[in-house]
Amino acid sequence: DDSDTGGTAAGKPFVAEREAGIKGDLPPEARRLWRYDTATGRYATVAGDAADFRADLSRPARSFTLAYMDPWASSPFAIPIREGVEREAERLGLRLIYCDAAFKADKAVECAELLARQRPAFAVAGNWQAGAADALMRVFDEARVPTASIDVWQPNSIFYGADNYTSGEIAGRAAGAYARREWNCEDVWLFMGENKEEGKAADQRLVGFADGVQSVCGTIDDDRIHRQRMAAATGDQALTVTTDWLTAHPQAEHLLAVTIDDPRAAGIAKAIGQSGRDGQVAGMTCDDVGVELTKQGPASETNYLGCVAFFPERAAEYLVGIALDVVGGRAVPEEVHLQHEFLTHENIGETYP
Amino acid sequence: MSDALLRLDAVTKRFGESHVLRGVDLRIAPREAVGLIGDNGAGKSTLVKILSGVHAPTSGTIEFGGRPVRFGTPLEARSAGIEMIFQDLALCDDLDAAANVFLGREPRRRGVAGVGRWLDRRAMRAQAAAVFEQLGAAIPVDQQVGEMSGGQRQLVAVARALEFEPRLLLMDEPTAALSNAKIHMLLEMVRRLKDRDVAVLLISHRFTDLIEVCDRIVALRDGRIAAEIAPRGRDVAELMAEMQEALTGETLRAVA
Amino acid sequence: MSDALLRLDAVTKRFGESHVLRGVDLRIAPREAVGLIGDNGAGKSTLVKILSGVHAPTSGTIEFGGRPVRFGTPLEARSAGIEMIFQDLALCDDLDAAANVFLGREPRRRGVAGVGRWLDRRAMRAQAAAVFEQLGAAIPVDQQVGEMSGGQRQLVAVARALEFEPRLLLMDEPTAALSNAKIHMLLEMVRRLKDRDVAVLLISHRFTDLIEVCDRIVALRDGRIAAEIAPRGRDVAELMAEMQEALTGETLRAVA
Amino acid sequence: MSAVKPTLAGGPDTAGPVTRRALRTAGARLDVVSLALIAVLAIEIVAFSIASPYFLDADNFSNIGRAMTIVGIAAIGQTIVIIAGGFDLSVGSVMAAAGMLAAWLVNEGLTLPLALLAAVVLGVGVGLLNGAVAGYLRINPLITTLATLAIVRGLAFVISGGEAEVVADAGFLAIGTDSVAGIPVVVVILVVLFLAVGCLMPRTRFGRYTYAVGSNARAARLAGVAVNRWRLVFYGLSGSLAAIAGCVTVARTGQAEPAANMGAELDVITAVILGGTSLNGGRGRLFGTFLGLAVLAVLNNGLILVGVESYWQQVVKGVVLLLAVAWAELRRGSKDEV
Amino acid sequence: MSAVKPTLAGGPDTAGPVTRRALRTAGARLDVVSLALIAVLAIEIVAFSIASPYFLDADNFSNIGRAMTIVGIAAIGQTIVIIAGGFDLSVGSVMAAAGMLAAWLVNEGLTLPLALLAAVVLGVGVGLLNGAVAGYLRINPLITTLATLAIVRGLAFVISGGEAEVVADAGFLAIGTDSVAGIPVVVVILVVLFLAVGCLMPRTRFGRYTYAVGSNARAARLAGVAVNRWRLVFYGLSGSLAAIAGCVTVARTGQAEPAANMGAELDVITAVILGGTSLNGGRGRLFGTFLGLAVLAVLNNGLILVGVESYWQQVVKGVVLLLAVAWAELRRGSKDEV
Ligand SMILES: Nc1ncnc2c1ncn2[C@@H]1O[C@H](COP(=O)(O)OP(=O)(O)OP(=O)(O)O)[C@@H](O)[C@H]1O
Ligand SMILES: Nc1ncnc2c1ncn2[C@@H]1O[C@H](COP(=O)(O)OP(=O)(O)OP(=O)(O)O)[C@@H](O)[C@H]1O
Ligand SMILES: [Mg+2]
Ligand SMILES: [Mg+2]
Repeated sequence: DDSDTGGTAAGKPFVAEREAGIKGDLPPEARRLWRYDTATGRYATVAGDAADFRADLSRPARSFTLAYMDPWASSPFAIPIREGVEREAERLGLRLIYCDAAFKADKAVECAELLARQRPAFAVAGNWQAGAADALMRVFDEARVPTASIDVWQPNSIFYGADNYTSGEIAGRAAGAYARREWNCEDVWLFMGENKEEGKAADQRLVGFADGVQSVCGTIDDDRIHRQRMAAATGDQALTVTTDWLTAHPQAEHLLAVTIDDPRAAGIAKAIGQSGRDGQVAGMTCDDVGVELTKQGPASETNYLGCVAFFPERAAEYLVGIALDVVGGRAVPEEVHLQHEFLTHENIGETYP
Repeated sequence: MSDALLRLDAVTKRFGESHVLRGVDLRIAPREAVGLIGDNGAGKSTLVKILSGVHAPTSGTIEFGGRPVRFGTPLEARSAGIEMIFQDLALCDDLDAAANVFLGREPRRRGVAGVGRWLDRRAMRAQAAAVFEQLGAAIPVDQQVGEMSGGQRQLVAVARALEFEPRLLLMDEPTAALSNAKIHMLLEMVRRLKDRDVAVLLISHRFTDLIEVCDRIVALRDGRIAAEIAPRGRDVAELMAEMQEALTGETLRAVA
Repeated sequence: MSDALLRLDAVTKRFGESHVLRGVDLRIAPREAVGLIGDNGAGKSTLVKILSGVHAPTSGTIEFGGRPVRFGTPLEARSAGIEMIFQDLALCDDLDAAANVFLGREPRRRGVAGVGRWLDRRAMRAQAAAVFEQLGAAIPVDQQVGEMSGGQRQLVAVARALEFEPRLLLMDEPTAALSNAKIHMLLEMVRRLKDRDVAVLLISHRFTDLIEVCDRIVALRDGRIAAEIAPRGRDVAELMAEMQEALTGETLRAVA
Repeated sequence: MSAVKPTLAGGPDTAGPVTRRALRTAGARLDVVSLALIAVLAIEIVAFSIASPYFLDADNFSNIGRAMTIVGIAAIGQTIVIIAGGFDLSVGSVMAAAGMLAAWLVNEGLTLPLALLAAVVLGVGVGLLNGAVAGYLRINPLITTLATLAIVRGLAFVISGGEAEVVADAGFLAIGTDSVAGIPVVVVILVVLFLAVGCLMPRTRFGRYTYAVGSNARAARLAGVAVNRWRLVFYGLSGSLAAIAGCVTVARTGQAEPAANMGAELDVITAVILGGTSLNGGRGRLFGTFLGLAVLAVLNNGLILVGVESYWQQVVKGVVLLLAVAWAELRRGSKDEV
Repeated sequence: MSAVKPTLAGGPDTAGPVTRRALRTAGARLDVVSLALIAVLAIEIVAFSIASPYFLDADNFSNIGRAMTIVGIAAIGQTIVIIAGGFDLSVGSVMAAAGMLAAWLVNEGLTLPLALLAAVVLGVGVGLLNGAVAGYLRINPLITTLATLAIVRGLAFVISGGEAEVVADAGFLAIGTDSVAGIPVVVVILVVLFLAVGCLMPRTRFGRYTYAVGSNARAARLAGVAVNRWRLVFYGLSGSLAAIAGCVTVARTGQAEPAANMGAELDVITAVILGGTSLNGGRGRLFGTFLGLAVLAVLNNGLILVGVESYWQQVVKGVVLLLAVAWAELRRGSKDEV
């Protein structure tokens, strides 16, 4: 294992290109339209253009039960999704049932069993443990409950969510632009806070980031790319371990950093600032910490370049929209991706006033 | 006896369904030393534990110093002037001898610059050493009690009760682990306490100890006070036989 | 005495810098009952704990049954045939009396369908009840030891040692918490054990107990065996004075 | 000197009838905790039946049973270890490591029974290590198992490279999904294990020494019990059961990941302590643990069915935990003073 | 009957000189743990100095100090609680809740001292609740604080709606970033708190009763110590120190989140036990805790500086933890038999 160097052998340039045909990461033209067949309990491909899909959020003729399986209630990113689903369900007069998978595989299966038992017309099967996908989808399939998934591809389930690689790449490009502007792309080091426990999808954000930076600044030597484990999804540990790493790498003059979410990014930014080093961190998801820090700006003071917006607060419009369509017997695309955008101190006010 | 220091009327105690005390009546006058005998498991310890606030009686009344009392905690009994030496000693093994002697009643002095109240460790050590000397035992006051011999531990428990002059001293087999020399010193101290107006209730299986210091000896049997003996000026062998009889309810032959 | 069952030569024991035993020489013959006296803290318990494999001696040699031994654990001493009643009893409070008596040596029988070996609980209860009866104590064999009175606990510890006939029985103040009746029964049992070839080392502060059963009484002072007394056929009062002297090294006046 | 000798041979003393009855109280005392838990369980069931139409459903009871299994299997071993005065924090890590080993071996083509056996051997190994360190080296079991928790989890990550192992073996998955006579296989496994160990406890030296070592390890050693060797047995058992729990996790979720079952040790210990086992050792019963598990599982299930918000669920669980234990304790206290 | 009476008034017995020396050993015995930890610390420092040119740097020692503060402040209170025979698992939750409260109040415009005071009051409140439940209701402290852990964390989520609070108040942030004479303010806070409580321990009833209650709560109660009232003090102190640690977290990271400091209780307890405090109560020292903290912090720091792969770090930490404790225990054991 060589996770220190992000999957390449020592000495070689960092190459981590997006793979083609990855489920949950299909390009728009490869996405097909699906319709749920209640008799078989499976989605079947139908003719039509997936690109035309628009969620229809009008009140359904008959109310139904919507199950929402929360991938991780404590995650700052999942909170606005849940709140949005609750809001939409209430507005549309749907009966909402809920279960928190707590980012645990066994809990996810348990939730699937509990929710399926209550015979919902549709389930948002939010689960970030990719390996548990088969087990929990079997439960929903047996109960003939159509589902959509959040951020992790699951079999016989509509994928909705982030474009993880792309989001990383967007951040990487923004960071690369900063590097070209401020440092002429000289002596650039990449520092990435990772946590394998959070799965491959999250990992794609880091791969995308490295590719994004290199697309602007050219190849960065492998020994200048460091992956640092940050297990706890909080700022405190990120601050300490980043400080220690910086101490051990005084030669890392220009630092571009990224990690999986905003709280950890905030910790990295603090560490860069406190150590008096020259560097920027790009946040991911733009949760309340990310938005707040980006607003605080400017980046030259906070070392917080900005964040890639995942718009979790809008997720419900899509998810509930998909539910309405599927329950209404309409066809929907097998993958629905949201549009990412890099928000900076200068432009964040337009999105999050 | 309306001027009794302690007065128990029909005190009973049950543990679950087991009736340990079935109606104990007992009076102790000020300055009086009363011996309490009884077979193993007769309920002697249970009785004194009620008096020291460890157990609540199931029924019955207790008067102390002329007024009815019902001690909820050992602290209440202690504040009322009842000191107790427990059969299992009840020591903190990790503390040293001096700390155990003064536990719960540490002398204190003003702290640095008159702020706060700090433990007067020197006073505790000196006073504890003095009590041990009176008992004829050279116990190092700063040795941890957990490392001491059985007899040394008992002496620490005894010293704790003697250090503070109570109105009533309850002693539950205080001499069990002591050598003769120490027992002698201890009984000597009990006698001196009596002279200073302390009443004593002494539990022991050693009849000679009781005969030596007690004004009166009572026997607990079948959960009641079954007999009372006044030892003053009587023949020891005869007394011993009488006590043994009181204890078992059977007449005994003295053995060669 | 080359045919001694137990033979100690120059056994010493230090705890850190404290020299508790400074060179103990002792022999015990088969069938012999030896009494061990000494002031509180003299090192009696330390000595028998060395013999039962609890402590390792700092130096010196121990022979048992004619060959040199060095017990690393209580189990080794027990297997060699040495049984011990500890001064602090060493009982498991959460187990009942029968379980404590047989702890470490539970009788077992074939399990269901002859598979495995299951505890023979009925046998344990019956045998434990029999020993208690021999001691004159009606202790319920299935009461938790933690709820028992001080004397009842001591009887359980005694019963444990008596249930298995060892070659050498070490008794560390086994009568301290017992009533006279129980003490009498206990000493009676010791005498019977002797008749069945068990050697006994009995520690006690109660001189009368020792005089009653011991062939020889030794006194531990200043970490050495300081005196030896043969009580057989001698006047009790005189013996008591002699023992007290052996204990303290001072000549004593007998008191009225 | 004149000594006095009574003629009491074999005569009963005053304590006889008294203590015989005290015993029954002692027996009843343990039951007080169980009774309180049964009452809490009854209250939960009634309340949730009223609040949710889906609760009183045979299928839902299967759900509850399935949800109990992983924590439950590990709780059997933990109960033993805690009664014996120990502590095993490493169970969560052992679950993950053993699950990964079994999954990997099955994926490599080994037969399922051998793969499961290997996982159990791994669990026993970690358990023996725990027992040896806590016993022979006299190291606090909390520290010991905290260290093996970190070591085992770390190695699971190192060896797997942090990657999950997805299991496709039908037999393995069937363990997690199949039912026998309507009862999920995993529930059968749980109940069988509970009954087996529960049956050994009062009837074997193993069971007796569990209580003896926990009650007073020094006294047990002085009585000739090979305390440290028995500790190997206790921790080894806990490790092997944790390994089984880990395999059940894999069977249920279809994946083995190094991060699985993180923090499971707390759930396990909660159930054990709620069941009335004393952390001071020497006291406790497997039946209590089973009730503790059931109380927690029904609560989890019911709160979800009723739709209590997930943050509130934590709060409610904490409060119920406190109330249940407080109630048992108060009832026990009042019994003491009857 | 003829009794025998000696003429020994006040005469010394044989035990005198013997036990006086035994005492010195007893004193030395505690130090054995500290000495072992100091040796481990020295080994770590030498090894990391050789392995990394950046280790022996004044700034790096500031880093290490800063990294110690959060766990360290909470560890002071935890040491007290554990010596007193208790356990406080709620510290991580209290840190998060108190930090959020302070951050929210400051953002609402309250002055910094008042906001911090409110946070400490919250911590004391939870501590008093823990102490009351564990003491008066006689509920196992592990269960008690496991319940409050869940309740407090749950409420932090409920009240905040899961949202983080970013702090902009310069004074608040300065606590986390400023230095006095080259020493970080947070390190000064840590050291002052250690010295203050450490100074009280041997000199006050508070300190003495900490040991007495932990050594034998029953004996202490029988001696007239108001054990349950003192438990309020112990747990209240632990709560207040956890609250301070929570505020330090906010000052250092500039954000208060309901998920902060999750699992911190394990780090805290690890440091305390590593420092030689006995989980059975009655034994332990603050100085040992400080050394335990230092050993862990230097290890964390050094492993990163040396570039040990992150998964291996866990393994190495577990092994070092075991070795350190085993060494201390072996040295103590050999002392016993000199
Ligand atoms: N907490 C308790 N629960 C149940 N039974 C108890 C409890 N405490 C004491 N007993 C029982 O009450 C009876 C009396 O016990 P107690 O300790 O008062 O006897 P004692 O007269 O002091 O005996 P000894 O001379 O052996 O010390 C005993 O049979 C004992 O088993
Ligand atoms: N583990 C230990 N550590 C240090 N000192 C000890 C230890 N055990 C015993 N001692 C000391 O050794 C001396 C002898 O103790 P021991 O228990 O052998 O005395 P003893 O003769 O049995 O006294 P007693 O008649 O009071 O039971 C005492 O001074 C005691 O304090
Ligand atoms: Mg008694
Ligand atoms: Mg002794």
